[in-house]
Amino acid sequence: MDEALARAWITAVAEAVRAEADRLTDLDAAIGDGDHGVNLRRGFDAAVAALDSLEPATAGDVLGKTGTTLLSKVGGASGPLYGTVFRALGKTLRQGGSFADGLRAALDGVQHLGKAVVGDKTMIDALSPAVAAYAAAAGAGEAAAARAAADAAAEGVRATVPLRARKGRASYLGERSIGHPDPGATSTALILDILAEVTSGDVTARGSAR
Amino acid sequence: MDEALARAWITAVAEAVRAEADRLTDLDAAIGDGDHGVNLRRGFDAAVAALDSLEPATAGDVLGKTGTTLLSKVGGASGPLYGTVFRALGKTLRQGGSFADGLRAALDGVQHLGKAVVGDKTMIDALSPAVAAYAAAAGAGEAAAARAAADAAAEGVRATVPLRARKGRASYLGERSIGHPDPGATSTALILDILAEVTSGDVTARGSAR
Amino acid sequence: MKKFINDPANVVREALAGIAAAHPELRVDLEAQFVARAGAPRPGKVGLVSGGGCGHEPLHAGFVGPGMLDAACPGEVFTSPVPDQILAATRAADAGAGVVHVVKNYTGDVMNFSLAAELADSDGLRVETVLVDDDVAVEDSTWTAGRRGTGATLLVEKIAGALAEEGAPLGAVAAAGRLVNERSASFAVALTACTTPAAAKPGFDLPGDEIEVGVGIHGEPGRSRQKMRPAREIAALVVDAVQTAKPIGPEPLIVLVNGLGGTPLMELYLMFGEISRLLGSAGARIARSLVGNYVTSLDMAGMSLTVCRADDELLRLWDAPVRTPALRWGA
Amino acid sequence: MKKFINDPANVVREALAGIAAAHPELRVDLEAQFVARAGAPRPGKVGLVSGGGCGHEPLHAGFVGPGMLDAACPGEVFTSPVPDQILAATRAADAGAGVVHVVKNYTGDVMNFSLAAELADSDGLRVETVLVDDDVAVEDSTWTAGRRGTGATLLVEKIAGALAEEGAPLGAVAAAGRLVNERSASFAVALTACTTPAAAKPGFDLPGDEIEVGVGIHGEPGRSRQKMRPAREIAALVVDAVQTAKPIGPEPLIVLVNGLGGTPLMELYLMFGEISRLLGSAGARIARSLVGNYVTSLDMAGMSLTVCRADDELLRLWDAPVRTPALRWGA
Ligand SMILES: Nc1ncnc2c1ncn2[C@@H]1O[C@H](COP(=O)(O)OP(=O)(O)O)[C@@H](O)[C@H]1O
Ligand SMILES: Nc1ncnc2c1ncn2[C@@H]1O[C@H](COP(=O)(O)OP(=O)(O)O)[C@@H](O)[C@H]1O
Ligand SMILES: [Mg+2]
Ligand SMILES: [Mg+2]
Ligand SMILES: [Mg+2]
Ligand SMILES: [Mg+2]
Repeated sequence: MDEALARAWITAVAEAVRAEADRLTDLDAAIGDGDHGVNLRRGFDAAVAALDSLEPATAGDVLGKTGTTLLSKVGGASGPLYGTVFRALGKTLRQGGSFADGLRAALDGVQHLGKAVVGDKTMIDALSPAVAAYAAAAGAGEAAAARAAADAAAEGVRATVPLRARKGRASYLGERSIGHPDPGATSTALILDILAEVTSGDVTARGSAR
Repeated sequence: MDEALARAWITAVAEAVRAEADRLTDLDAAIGDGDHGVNLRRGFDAAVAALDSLEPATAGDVLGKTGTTLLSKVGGASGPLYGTVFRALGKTLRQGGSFADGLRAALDGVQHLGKAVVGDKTMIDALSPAVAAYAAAAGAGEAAAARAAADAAAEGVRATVPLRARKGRASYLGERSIGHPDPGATSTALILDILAEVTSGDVTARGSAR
Repeated sequence: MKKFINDPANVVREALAGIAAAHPELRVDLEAQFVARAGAPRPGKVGLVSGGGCGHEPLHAGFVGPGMLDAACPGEVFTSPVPDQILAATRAADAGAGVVHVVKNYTGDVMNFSLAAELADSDGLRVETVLVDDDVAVEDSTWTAGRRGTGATLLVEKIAGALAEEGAPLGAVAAAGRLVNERSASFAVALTACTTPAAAKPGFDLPGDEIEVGVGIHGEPGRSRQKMRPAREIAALVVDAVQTAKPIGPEPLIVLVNGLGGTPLMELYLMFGEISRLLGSAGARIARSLVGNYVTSLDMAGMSLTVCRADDELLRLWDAPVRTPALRWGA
Repeated sequence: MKKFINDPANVVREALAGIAAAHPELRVDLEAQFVARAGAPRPGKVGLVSGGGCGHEPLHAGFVGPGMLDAACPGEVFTSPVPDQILAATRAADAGAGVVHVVKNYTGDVMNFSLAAELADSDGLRVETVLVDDDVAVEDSTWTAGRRGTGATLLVEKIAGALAEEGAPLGAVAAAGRLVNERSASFAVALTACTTPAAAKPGFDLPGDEIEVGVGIHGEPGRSRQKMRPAREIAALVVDAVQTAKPIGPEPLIVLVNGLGGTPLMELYLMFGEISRLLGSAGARIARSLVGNYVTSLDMAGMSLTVCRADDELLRLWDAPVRTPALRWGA
């Protein structure tokens, strides 16, 4: 991933989150406190603003800056968690690791922080299979790997529907959390879907659509 | 008016107020605070209970007791006003005056207390013409006079509709009080209508319907 | 309607039982239906009694205690208390120096309190009445019922209460109360109607994009219905109404931004921010302020602004110690 | 949605501006977004910092002042504050004796506060964390996020605050906070959903004859939906839930009957009456009580019960002087 792609990704995510904020918020209203879309919109808008003033830099810098911005602007559960994801990606790339390594570090970081495992009905249910799928498809190139990750994440979201939540606010609902997709898993799938789009070349289309 | 008729009147009023409480309350919600029916129901139920424990007595005693009970149980504007009406009736009858005299004293008492005149959109708009009609028809007998009073009161209620209130809570609405009948005028007409019914002999029917 | 009640007919009595259980420092007479300070009144102190319909809590029972009321008599919801009840509260508050009645200007309240005052008078008890009529949404005229008593009631009770606590005589306590009322103006806006337990449905229907402007505290509709608008415009509207009715000069102000019951404190503070900015840029000086739900209208979402043009003495009395369930400082 | 706001994105900042205008005794940092006592912290005093999403007012900013919090950091509505903000508040509260973080047990709050504590630690600042998780509507388990922090937060902040004010060391202040939390249990019932400014519509649909039982303070649905019922039955339900989870013995109790924002005080007092009757007939002894809107959920109609099994020392600390916008006695 180069700087341009990293910037394109974050910019396109901000746009997608803006477009999908209401849906994410509604999902969170059903089994949480109804702010997930608002939280992410605030965070990614701030990240785009922060990148605007970032001097020419590496992809690692771009993603790292995104992580620290999310951490300092989002709050709630998703702020530290997505902050960790992007900081881990940034740090790995800056240290010369691959994007697959970065994703692995992101997953480790989120699990270290949130203590959730697959099946707890959290973003882990999307992130974990996505990380594995990316690694498995890495040989086929960035675009194919990203598409595989996005598809695995989407599948992971669907798998959260019948689950009873054990982590996050949805866990307070007990049985009543069953039958709804997890908002954080949904946003993870969205972010990876955007990654697949931008790596496959749709980046300019999206970028100029702003 | 004898004791039996006085008792029958109050008993039948309590019943009618219970039946009409929601309507009176709705009228009051439109231009006041939505408690007129509740207030009168509380008051007349208490009056009936007070009469139950009243030793054999005169009509004046019955109406006087009703007045003091309303005064001590209703509160709001209608408590003192209707308390005054029935105390004045009771006092006049006890002092040997006629029912027409009693009504005149009631009107004076209410106007002394509330300072309202005809056209202010209050119970005065029903009571004042009713008192005049009763006096004018007094020669035709109790039943005819009561019917004349009730009809005049009903006409007075209709006349309140286009008025802009100058007294009571409805005055706070200014122009917006126009187009609604006054709740207190409505209850005055109801009370007099019941009087016409009981004096015309429907008393036993009503009494036994309890 | 969903409310934490058992039977609409018993709401007031049962709420009083709760007040009794929660406040051992108060004496609640469930029979005569009044709330007084526990213990006998301090000999020679002027008594301060207020009352009115329930549904405005913490007003009035929440303001009983040292530095404020001696007794409060709550009527049924939105219905003034009855004369017997007011008389009982007056007796409980009397310590030989007379009693001041703080009465909000509503036909029912005025009549019931004046009947009670007559009864007290025949008992040889001196009563002075302070009429509160601060709501400038209502046109004032000798031909009408006049202006309503709303938010300024709190200020009157606090300041007259402080003076009474200091041992001032009956006339002086009443005069201070009247002065506060004269110097005060209030204006309220509602975002929703309220629901009384007895009526069991909202007092009026209000479309989702409209507000009632110039409402009172009894769930009645206001002077006009207007389009919903941003907080800063509503703030301008209420400040303007208050300022037009009683122009604000260089006096130090006591400002109350009051919630009508259903509005979160967060919004009240936001409104106070807007209002203080507006008053400030008009050259006014806010010397004291209070933000919260004090003079409410059941579950109505809305707010009222009360501005009192004070002076050093009124500020001193405002600052004096007060120890009641709902207002407490310096003691 | 009708609210006294300008733009949902600015609600918190504008409400903070209002708090700043209303409370000169507080220092409001609009940039770093925290509220602290005015003036430098008293040298050697342990600092007490809390925070959490907005929408629970007066919690937390309303509890900043002598005898309670040194600083509060409000996040966006129902969203925990961010680490930088918590760190700034922690610095403002530090007087060299360390700082206690009072954190309600939500994933977001726990993570953001712990990141802030790490940052503080690298600054050489000692931080102890008291986790509040009193809501017994949620099953407790090491496999889940555990119980939520709700009404007991007020008790923890009051009692730990009193101890800090007396000059107790960091460990003791934190231990007192943890003890209060351990001894406390809460349970809440909602009659309506609440509406966040950003969502602009109620968080859930609730039919006119149903209630949500076992709700938290973030507008989330509860553990179950049940039929509406009289106050005395709802009282029995919440008392039962609290008693089952943490049996009540002969200890003196501190009881908080708390409104969730949209419920009139009259109903809260009525509920307190019912609850004190139930607890009394179960042989429990209410030593102290508090009734009002303290830990709210925006405009939600509903109430929560918090029971803390205290002892003489906790009662002494509860009674100690406190002087904050929303809680004030003895000072
Ligand atoms: N312990 C956890 N581990 C991983 N993800 C979590 C955890 N707790 C919550 N989440 C994720 O965070 C999402 C909620 O984010 P958001 O609504 O922004 O925060 P909050 O719950 O603080 O309001 C959930 O849908 C879930 O995917
Ligand atoms: N000054 C007055 N003179 C005569 N009648 C009045 C006056 N003020 C109010 N009323 C009557 O009282 C009625 C309202 O009674 P009610 O609703 O029971 O009392 P409240 O207004 O205190 O709630 C009005 O409809 C009106 O007829
Ligand atoms: Mg959320
Ligand atoms: Mg009425
Ligand atoms: Mg009334
Ligand atoms: Mg949240």
